[in-house]
Amino acid sequence: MFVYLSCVVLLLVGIYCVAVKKNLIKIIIGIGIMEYAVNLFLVILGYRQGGTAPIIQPGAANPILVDPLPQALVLTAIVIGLATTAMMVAIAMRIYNCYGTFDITKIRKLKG
Amino acid sequence: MLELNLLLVFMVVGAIIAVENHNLLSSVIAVGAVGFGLCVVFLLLGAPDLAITQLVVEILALVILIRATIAKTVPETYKGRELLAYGVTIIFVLVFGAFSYFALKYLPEFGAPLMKVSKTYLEEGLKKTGALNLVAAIILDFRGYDTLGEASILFTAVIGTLAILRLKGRKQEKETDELDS
Amino acid sequence: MSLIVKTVTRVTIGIIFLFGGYIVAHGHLTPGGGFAGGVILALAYVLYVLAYGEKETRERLSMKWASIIESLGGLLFLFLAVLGLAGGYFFLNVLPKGTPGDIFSAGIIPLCNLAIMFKVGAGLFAVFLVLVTFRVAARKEEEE
Amino acid sequence: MINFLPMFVAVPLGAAFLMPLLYKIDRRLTDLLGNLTTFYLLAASLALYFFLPADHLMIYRVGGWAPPVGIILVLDGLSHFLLLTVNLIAALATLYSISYMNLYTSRGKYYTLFMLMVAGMNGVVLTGDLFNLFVFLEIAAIASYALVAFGCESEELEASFKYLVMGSVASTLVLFGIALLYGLTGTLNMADIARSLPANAGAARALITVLFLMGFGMKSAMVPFHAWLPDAHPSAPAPISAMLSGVLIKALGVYALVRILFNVLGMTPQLSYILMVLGTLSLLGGVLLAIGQWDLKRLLAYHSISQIGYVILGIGLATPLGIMGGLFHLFNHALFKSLLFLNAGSVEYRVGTRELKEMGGLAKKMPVTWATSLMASLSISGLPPFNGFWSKLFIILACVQAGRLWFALAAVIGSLLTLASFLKVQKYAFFERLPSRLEAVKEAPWIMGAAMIVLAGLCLSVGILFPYLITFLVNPAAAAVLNGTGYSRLILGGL
Repeated sequence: MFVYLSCVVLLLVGIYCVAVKKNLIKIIIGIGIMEYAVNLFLVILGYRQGGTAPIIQPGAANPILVDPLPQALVLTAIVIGLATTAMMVAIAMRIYNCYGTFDITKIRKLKG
Repeated sequence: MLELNLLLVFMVVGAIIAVENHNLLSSVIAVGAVGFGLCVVFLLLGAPDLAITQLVVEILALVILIRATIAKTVPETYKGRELLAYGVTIIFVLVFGAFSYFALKYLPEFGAPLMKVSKTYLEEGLKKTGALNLVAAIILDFRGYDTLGEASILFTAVIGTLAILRLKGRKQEKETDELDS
Repeated sequence: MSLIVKTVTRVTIGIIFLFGGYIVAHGHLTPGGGFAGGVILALAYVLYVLAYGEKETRERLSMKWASIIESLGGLLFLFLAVLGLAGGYFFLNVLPKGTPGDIFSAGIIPLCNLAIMFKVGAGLFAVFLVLVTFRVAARKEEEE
Repeated sequence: MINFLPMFVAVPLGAAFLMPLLYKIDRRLTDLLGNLTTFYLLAASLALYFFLPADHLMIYRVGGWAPPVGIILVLDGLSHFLLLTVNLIAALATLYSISYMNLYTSRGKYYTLFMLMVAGMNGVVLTGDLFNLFVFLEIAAIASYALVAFGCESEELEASFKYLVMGSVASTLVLFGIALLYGLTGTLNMADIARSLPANAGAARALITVLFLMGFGMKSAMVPFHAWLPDAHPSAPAPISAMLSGVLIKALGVYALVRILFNVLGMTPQLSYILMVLGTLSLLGGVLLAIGQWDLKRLLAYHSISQIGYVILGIGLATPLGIMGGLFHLFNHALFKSLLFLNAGSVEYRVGTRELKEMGGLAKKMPVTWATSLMASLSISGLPPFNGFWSKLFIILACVQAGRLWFALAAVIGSLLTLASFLKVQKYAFFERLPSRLEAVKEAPWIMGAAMIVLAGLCLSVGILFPYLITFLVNPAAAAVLNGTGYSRLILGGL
């Protein structure tokens, strides 16, 4: 239970950061933390007591292997995270170039 | 698993530091520490594939983030905290946390997943695909279609980044007319 | 950057490349795979940019070629997927599986890893290069 | 023949990978490839109609793996309906882009991102696997973030950042929901999840529902989660606005939500009520915010929120008539909202502004744009004989039939307000006095005109021939939704 809950706490720290912080880089960091939390959660879901990595050693006795499917999913999720981070940094850099700041309270040109 | 719990606490603390720190560069470094913590957790939980990927991705993301923040040591401004936004967020976070406490009880115990589908992968993965690394067998054979999507996402992000960082987005008025007539 | 940094970089980049290639080639046997290997190759180029500057890197691998390699990697991956249609299904692993444990085994998996490596390596290199170039170009604009 | 199905994803992906190479040879080739691809997809999704078996169901095993071990593609009534909608609008939007993209640089990247977006949407609509749905959703979403910022002006970058942040939060919540489902059931196949979700897991089921509601609610811009849409949709180039408002929010938001709530988690009366309330809030909130706008595209964007509200209200009723009306409205909205955005684009192309106050008297100068926009305005306001009238009528009738009179009243009020705001658009943009500054304005290029005329013709003909459309297209889709968790038996059969 503790491990599951700590993932949720990590997710909530990320949500809090995105919702409250006023700095573009802080928002990027918040989203990064949320992604870590979900990736961690998936891998924890796939862990088996006393399990080893899901790589078969030819000839060796059959050990307990952990669930490989969540790992495959997380691999994809990591790539998606990298992709969004790259996009966000690119946009943030352009915005910095236009306004000279990362503070969203100063760059809000669009009306609500 | 004491070391796992310790690492989880370390990650949560690191994340809070990253969120609440007033210096951007320190925040970025703190979130990097969380990422490396995650990498060690992956190793502990029997996911070396993910550990390697997380490690290299973390390095790349850090390099990119540091390049974006360095030489722009604008301290965060804390004028005009919006109390409403704070209040709503904190209420949401508390409700969500409490709610998930009850929901997570229904999950199988930590360390005993259901493995409904994965049993097939473990038992027949090697025979059917010929790959010793079962994660590779899943991402490139059983669920290769996902990986095609994954590769396309990265491609999208690369093209998107290149598109966003063009120096000039719109053509000048004159060029339009020439092309149009 | 100083001469020491440049020399050390020149030596380490070779090792990094070798390691990246190893990770990719053994993706179906040991942890790693096309994605991790591709990022490692991109990181080698990032190191090169950091040590030698953006201009000199462009002479090694220009933006144009990075983009072409990326597209070709994507097309190769898609081709391998469509190749499965020969056996009746999209993404069917049609190639012979070989003996488990060999480098040339597991059918299309190593080839897919290779395609992903090209794609990811070239793509991330292009992203990094354009992020750096954008800063340079933006600074020039400010100075004018 | 069945190998047709993966081509809906593989062909646009291949076109996207080829595009940067072609751009280096000749930039006009990208126009050609883009249009060939989308028209091929349109033709294929129409042709699919003739190959469908009587029960409207096709299942494709990717890689030959049987579900739930591998990923399956599922083409049922609902998927086919969405597939046709997506590819129809995509084809007309690419046609329009040939001329319109003269305003922007770097055509190759534009078409690459466009193709990726189409591939992502087709993938979402066709997949039968929950994680695969997430992956393709992200392709379409990331392509759309980049396309919103395509002009690289400061407002566009800001809008895109806002969209990107909300979109990423939504995606993360969705992924968390998928992870919870995997933990509970040990499988990712949607039909298999529906079958093996434990019935007594009350709190977990509720948390998953809330996560999906928030995640897909953000993607479809329902009212409490709508903040990004009025910035993002107007900022994009006009054909992209048409795609975003016309199909993206539906394929990624409404479709995914409906598929998961109805076919995987199973509908409950409480959930149905929540959806109806959210729908009504969106339809009234969107239109009230729209009336005060003076930026043409922004006004249209607020109307998208409102029209999505109608769709959600209809589907939320969970009665046969309601679902049919909601889905029919989804199709109609795709037609007239993309037409309106294309109209706004051609006005912007010639006049160079989106401010209604700076326009006037364009009816004489741009007759095609005016005539088509008039038809679209009548259609969105729900006047007979246009298509919008029928679908709104069905939704209102369904509300009355279910005894939800207040919701019916809200739908009628929303429709009247829509009419008012479009009268304002017509008055300020196309009637009134022509400012002397705009004397030299010409009609939009013929390719743009052709795309608009086709859409306007579709609005009218769907309005007149609607019984056929409903029998052939909407009813099978509604049947798939109404089937509920019977979906799993249908897909997995005796497995």
